Amino acid sequence: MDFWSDPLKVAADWLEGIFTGWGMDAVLAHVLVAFLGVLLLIMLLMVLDIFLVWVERKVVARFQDRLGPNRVGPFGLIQPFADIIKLMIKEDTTPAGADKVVYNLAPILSMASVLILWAVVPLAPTMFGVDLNVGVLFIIAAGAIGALSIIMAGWSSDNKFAMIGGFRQVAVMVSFEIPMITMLIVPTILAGSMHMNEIILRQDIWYVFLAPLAAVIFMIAAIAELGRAPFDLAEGESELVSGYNIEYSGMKFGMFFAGELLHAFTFGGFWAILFFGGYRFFGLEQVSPILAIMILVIKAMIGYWIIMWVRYTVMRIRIDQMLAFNWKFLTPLAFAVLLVTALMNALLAGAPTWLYILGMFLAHVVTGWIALEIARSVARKEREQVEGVQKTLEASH
Amino acid sequence: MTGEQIIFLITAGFTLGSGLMVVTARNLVHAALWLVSALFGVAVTYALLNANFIAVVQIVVYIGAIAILFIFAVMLTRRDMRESGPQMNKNWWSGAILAALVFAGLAFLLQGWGGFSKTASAFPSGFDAVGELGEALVSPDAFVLPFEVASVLLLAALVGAVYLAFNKK
Amino acid sequence: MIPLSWYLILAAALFSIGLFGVLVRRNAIAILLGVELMLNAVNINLVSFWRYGDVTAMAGQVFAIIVFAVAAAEVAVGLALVISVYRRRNTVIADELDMMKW
Amino acid sequence: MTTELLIWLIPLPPVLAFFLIVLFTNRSKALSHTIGVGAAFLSFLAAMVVFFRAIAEEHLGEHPFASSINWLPTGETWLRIGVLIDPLGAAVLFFVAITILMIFLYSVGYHNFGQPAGDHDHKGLPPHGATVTDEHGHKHTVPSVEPMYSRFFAFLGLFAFGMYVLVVSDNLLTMFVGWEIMGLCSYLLIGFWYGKPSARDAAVKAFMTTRIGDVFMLLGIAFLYSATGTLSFREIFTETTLNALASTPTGVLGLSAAGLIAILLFIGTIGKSAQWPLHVWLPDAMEGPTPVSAMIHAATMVSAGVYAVIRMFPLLTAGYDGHGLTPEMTVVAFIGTFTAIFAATIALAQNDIKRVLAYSTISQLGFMIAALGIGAYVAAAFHLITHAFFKALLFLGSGSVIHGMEHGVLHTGNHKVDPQDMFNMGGLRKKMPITFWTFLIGGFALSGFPLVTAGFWSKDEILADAWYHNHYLVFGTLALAAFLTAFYTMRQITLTFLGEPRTEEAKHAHETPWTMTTPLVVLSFFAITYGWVGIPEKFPILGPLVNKNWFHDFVGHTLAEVPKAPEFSWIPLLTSIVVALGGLTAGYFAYRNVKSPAEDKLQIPVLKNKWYFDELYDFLFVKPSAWISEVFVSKWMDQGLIDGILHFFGPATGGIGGAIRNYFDVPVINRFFGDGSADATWWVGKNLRPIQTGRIQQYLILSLFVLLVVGGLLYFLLLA
Repeated sequence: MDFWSDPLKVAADWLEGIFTGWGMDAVLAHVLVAFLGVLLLIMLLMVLDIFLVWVERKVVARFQDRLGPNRVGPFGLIQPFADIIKLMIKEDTTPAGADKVVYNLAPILSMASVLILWAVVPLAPTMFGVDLNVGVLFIIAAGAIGALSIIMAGWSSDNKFAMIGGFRQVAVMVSFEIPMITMLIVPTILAGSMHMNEIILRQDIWYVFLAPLAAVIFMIAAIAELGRAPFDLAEGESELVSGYNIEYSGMKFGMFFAGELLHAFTFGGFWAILFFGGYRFFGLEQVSPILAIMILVIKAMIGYWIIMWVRYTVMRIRIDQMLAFNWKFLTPLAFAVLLVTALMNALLAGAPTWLYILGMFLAHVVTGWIALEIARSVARKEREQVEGVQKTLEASH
Repeated sequence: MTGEQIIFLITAGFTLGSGLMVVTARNLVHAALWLVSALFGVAVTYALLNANFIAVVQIVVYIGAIAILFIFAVMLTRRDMRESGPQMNKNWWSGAILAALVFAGLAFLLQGWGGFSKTASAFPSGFDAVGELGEALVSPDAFVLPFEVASVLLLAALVGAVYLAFNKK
Repeated sequence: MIPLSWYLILAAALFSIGLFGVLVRRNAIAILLGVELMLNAVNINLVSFWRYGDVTAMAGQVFAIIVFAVAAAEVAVGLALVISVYRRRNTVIADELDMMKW
Repeated sequence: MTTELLIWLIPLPPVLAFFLIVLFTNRSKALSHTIGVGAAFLSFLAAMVVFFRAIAEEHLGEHPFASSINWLPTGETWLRIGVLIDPLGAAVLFFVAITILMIFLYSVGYHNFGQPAGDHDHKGLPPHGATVTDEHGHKHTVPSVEPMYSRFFAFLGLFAFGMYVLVVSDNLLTMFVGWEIMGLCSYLLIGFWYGKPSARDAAVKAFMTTRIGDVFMLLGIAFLYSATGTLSFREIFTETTLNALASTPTGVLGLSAAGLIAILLFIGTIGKSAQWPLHVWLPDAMEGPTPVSAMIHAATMVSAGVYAVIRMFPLLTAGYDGHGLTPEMTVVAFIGTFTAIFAATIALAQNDIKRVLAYSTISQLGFMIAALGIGAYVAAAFHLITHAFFKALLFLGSGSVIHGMEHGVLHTGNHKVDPQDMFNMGGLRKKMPITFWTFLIGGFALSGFPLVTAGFWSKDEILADAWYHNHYLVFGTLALAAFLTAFYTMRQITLTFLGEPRTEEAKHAHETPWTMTTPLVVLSFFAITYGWVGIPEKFPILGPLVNKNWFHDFVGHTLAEVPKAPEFSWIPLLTSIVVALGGLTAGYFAYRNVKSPAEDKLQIPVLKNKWYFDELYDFLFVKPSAWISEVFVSKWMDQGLIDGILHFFGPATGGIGGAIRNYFDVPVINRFFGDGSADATWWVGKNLRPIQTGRIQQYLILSLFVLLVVGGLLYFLLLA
């Protein structure tokens, strides 16, 4: 087998051969190799994570018309390593009233909930951890563990700010999970499968063109799930300070921080996989798996960049606005989109491809337009109400 | 003893240990977290039974929603956690005896059943359990009615819960 | 291979543990925790009967799903009740909620 | 859409309109009448499509449009209902659809749509007018809109539904259903202004009187069903069935089964079509709004009675060999002829413009019944249709006149003046030209003005039939009735329109709005032209022009054996021309200068009081039944006998009850069983109370314990 067409398989076979050659049991060797593979993936992700810190800082600097890190190394590239060293040598404090086991478990779970996501990410046509037949649901399941880690961190810190911050964050995560899971069903319907790899293979036309509204809603829900601006209410300088991770310092804080960054990047990746064809790009993925991985990473980066773009340009909103936005607008809209998609999919099942694409696209555009019109009229009414009150107040003076 | 059996035993031990901690932990938050680990063990059990969908749903529903809800509820009633007082009532010994009796009775009944030590048959080739489950849930010949009734029940329960917990001022 | 009996015994044990929690815990929320354990024990049974019976008959898994729905409903209503009681009586200890006697 | 399906759909829009208006749009007048008129228009369209498809069909008589469905299981067989359009049905459907649509349209104007609400109008009373102030500050009294406007259209819709059902039915049962729906609607509509005692009484009278006929009709239907096992026209009117019925004797008056059934059904018609002796309700029914009079009492409902007899014609003539009438036919002919002359005499002496028309209607219906009685099937159908057109026209015209007069009354403010009394009118031709000309056309058609009007052709055909079949008595009486008809018609026209206005109100009468005049014009068109479809083949000059008697040819094919057209004869033709022209001329000259009722020579009491029939019925039926109910049943039976018996039982039962109470109930039941068991329950409860701790977990433990014990025992004792 040619190494370049499937390097991982070749390497794994080679390693297994060596292990069995040492007289090891075949099953044990297989498990060991798989374990090594997972380790490799995690290492790569961690390295990527370090790189992401630099990307984030550099990008935010450009958004804010600054230069960003530029002292350590060329373009400040070595800056993250300096940060890590700083985090490592910082004193690792634990509050006196903290629940020690839970307190220490929380950052690990937080990081793990992100890393576990990569088990189902297809990196290249032949490279994936497991091709789970419920891969799409797995994303939500891992998110549940993330929510658990946050509530654990908030509770165990024995700090009111941390607890309130954790509560808020979890409330948002649980709420926005609903539109998100609903929008995950849209690619499932279109592809007719919950295998991640299958969804990619079926995307001869990117699903963003079939279901643009679903892609947008998924992105909004993902940003809320990540707890990033404009939905970053877990932290607030004047009210909660840093939120659930207020008592954490040193590398434990670093794990939360790195976990968040990697999480954002991962969701960029999922966005790319579910709506932008994953590793596919005009057949280039067939040339070499390396190329496929690069395509996926570039697409994920673009998604990540959009998340950052939103974060640094949109104002944050209050928690009541956010929850109202979710329950009164996004969730009903998500259900409507799901219904419309399922209906159109059934109606256009026998139609020619161009009609299918056009019908799907138009249905989404129309649904979105109607939703916006409804939202606009509601907003107008509310504004009139508020302004009316103000006017009567002014008149009474 | 095969690898699968080892994994099962570890999982079962983990699940039952966590379950015991759930009912004995003094700190209610700990009890809820132990519940999470017990439920996680159950999810692994489902995975061992090749029921992937059920396993993932177990994590999504139980850990993602129910456990979180429990923790919220514990914290909302925090004044009354009373870690100092006894966590079990006076009749704990009769409860323990009854639980043991129930287990003994169940075990006794089960070992007398013919299919007790059945082994699993292999899946038919090309069998798609998730697809079959989806078909069964929405097929009029199968379970669409119970499924819809369950969703209506869930909706009614959620509305009722909101109404109950709503702070009427 | 794992025989069916292992799963059934696991489920029975989990059920008994949950039952113990329901019978003896003083805190109402802890009682609900016990109920969750019992429901999960039932689900293990349902899924294992699916796996060890005719796998093409999906009744076991379907019922497991319905148990999920029922459990979610039970938790939502149960916890709402507990919170509501807590607001009025300022306690969640089951023994102290004994208004319904003679 | 197939014609059969379309026929099913014809009755549907009006009933939908009824429910829509009653349930939803009652508050909006504009919406209600839009729905009502729209529904009438939809039915009209469907009916016209069906009609034109029917006349385009070659052999409609042999193969009518028909479809039917199983409706009610009756034991092992089904009662089938269905629709049927044969030539007769098509012809009737044509005029029914047109007149119903016209009357709906007319009602919009008649109830003053668009006018302001009245100053002190009440529901259940006619509108009294509203005061408006124009831009110059002058106050005017103008007509006000009917307060129950929407309800009127709802009732009209239901009525139209009943009529369409009756026309399209292929069996007696659904026909009877339509018949009864119309009976109900006529009650509702006559009593529409239920605030007026006279309207209330008239509604009850109409309902009760027609009910007498309906009961007999139901008896006839039941008899027919038991004799033949079917109610479908097409199954009854087969030769074998009819022969069997005609040859089955019954014990009643020597009639055959066919004859008895025909008589029973005919009694229903007597009630519905207001034939003597059940004619008394129709003149009183003029209390209702005028569109109602036109709809119920001219165009549709009373025609339905005649239509029923025409439908049942094969039954009526079963056993008739063309020579010598059968007994049932004699009865029919006698009643028709007598009613025709009898009602015409009463009409001579009436002063109310609508009552004249009412008696005229009764008289004309008598013509049709008489025609059926002598076997002139086609002539009866022909006269039915032409009469529906010109009588609806006359009624609507009279409504227009009354409306115009009310305008004058509102202007002068003198509410004592009766706007319906013809002696208060005069000279209205200049005030209301459209009404005048259309009314004149209708009146001439009614009189049978030769050659141009529809009434001439149809009436002439009846007379010709009577002559041809040698029924000279019928012929003579009908000719006299026709003369009287022309006479009172001209009297009416002269008093109303000609001469000079006799009152201030008549001077200020006003032409009515377009919604009222349009139906007049449309109907007057048919009042003239419809006669031309039935010109006899042998008629001099005109006969060869039209080539054949189209109507006779078309409708005649409804019957299995096409009836022969009467031979042409100069005697009946000249008779009808002479009586029509003579009556008209005599009427004009007799009333040219009459100014007040006192000068009217014909106001003799016996005619004025309608031959005292109301008084007779009052004495014969109303008084005795009042006596029976008030004195005999109430005083003697109820209070005397039944109460007496009860007064004996009361104390006796009381005594027995007291004894049981004292010696059995109190000591045994109360003390021992009652108190004893209560004490026992109380004692047990007191001692078991500590178990009820109110603690859920203790309950659980207890119940689980019991479950385990019982379950274990059951398992080991029963299974092991």
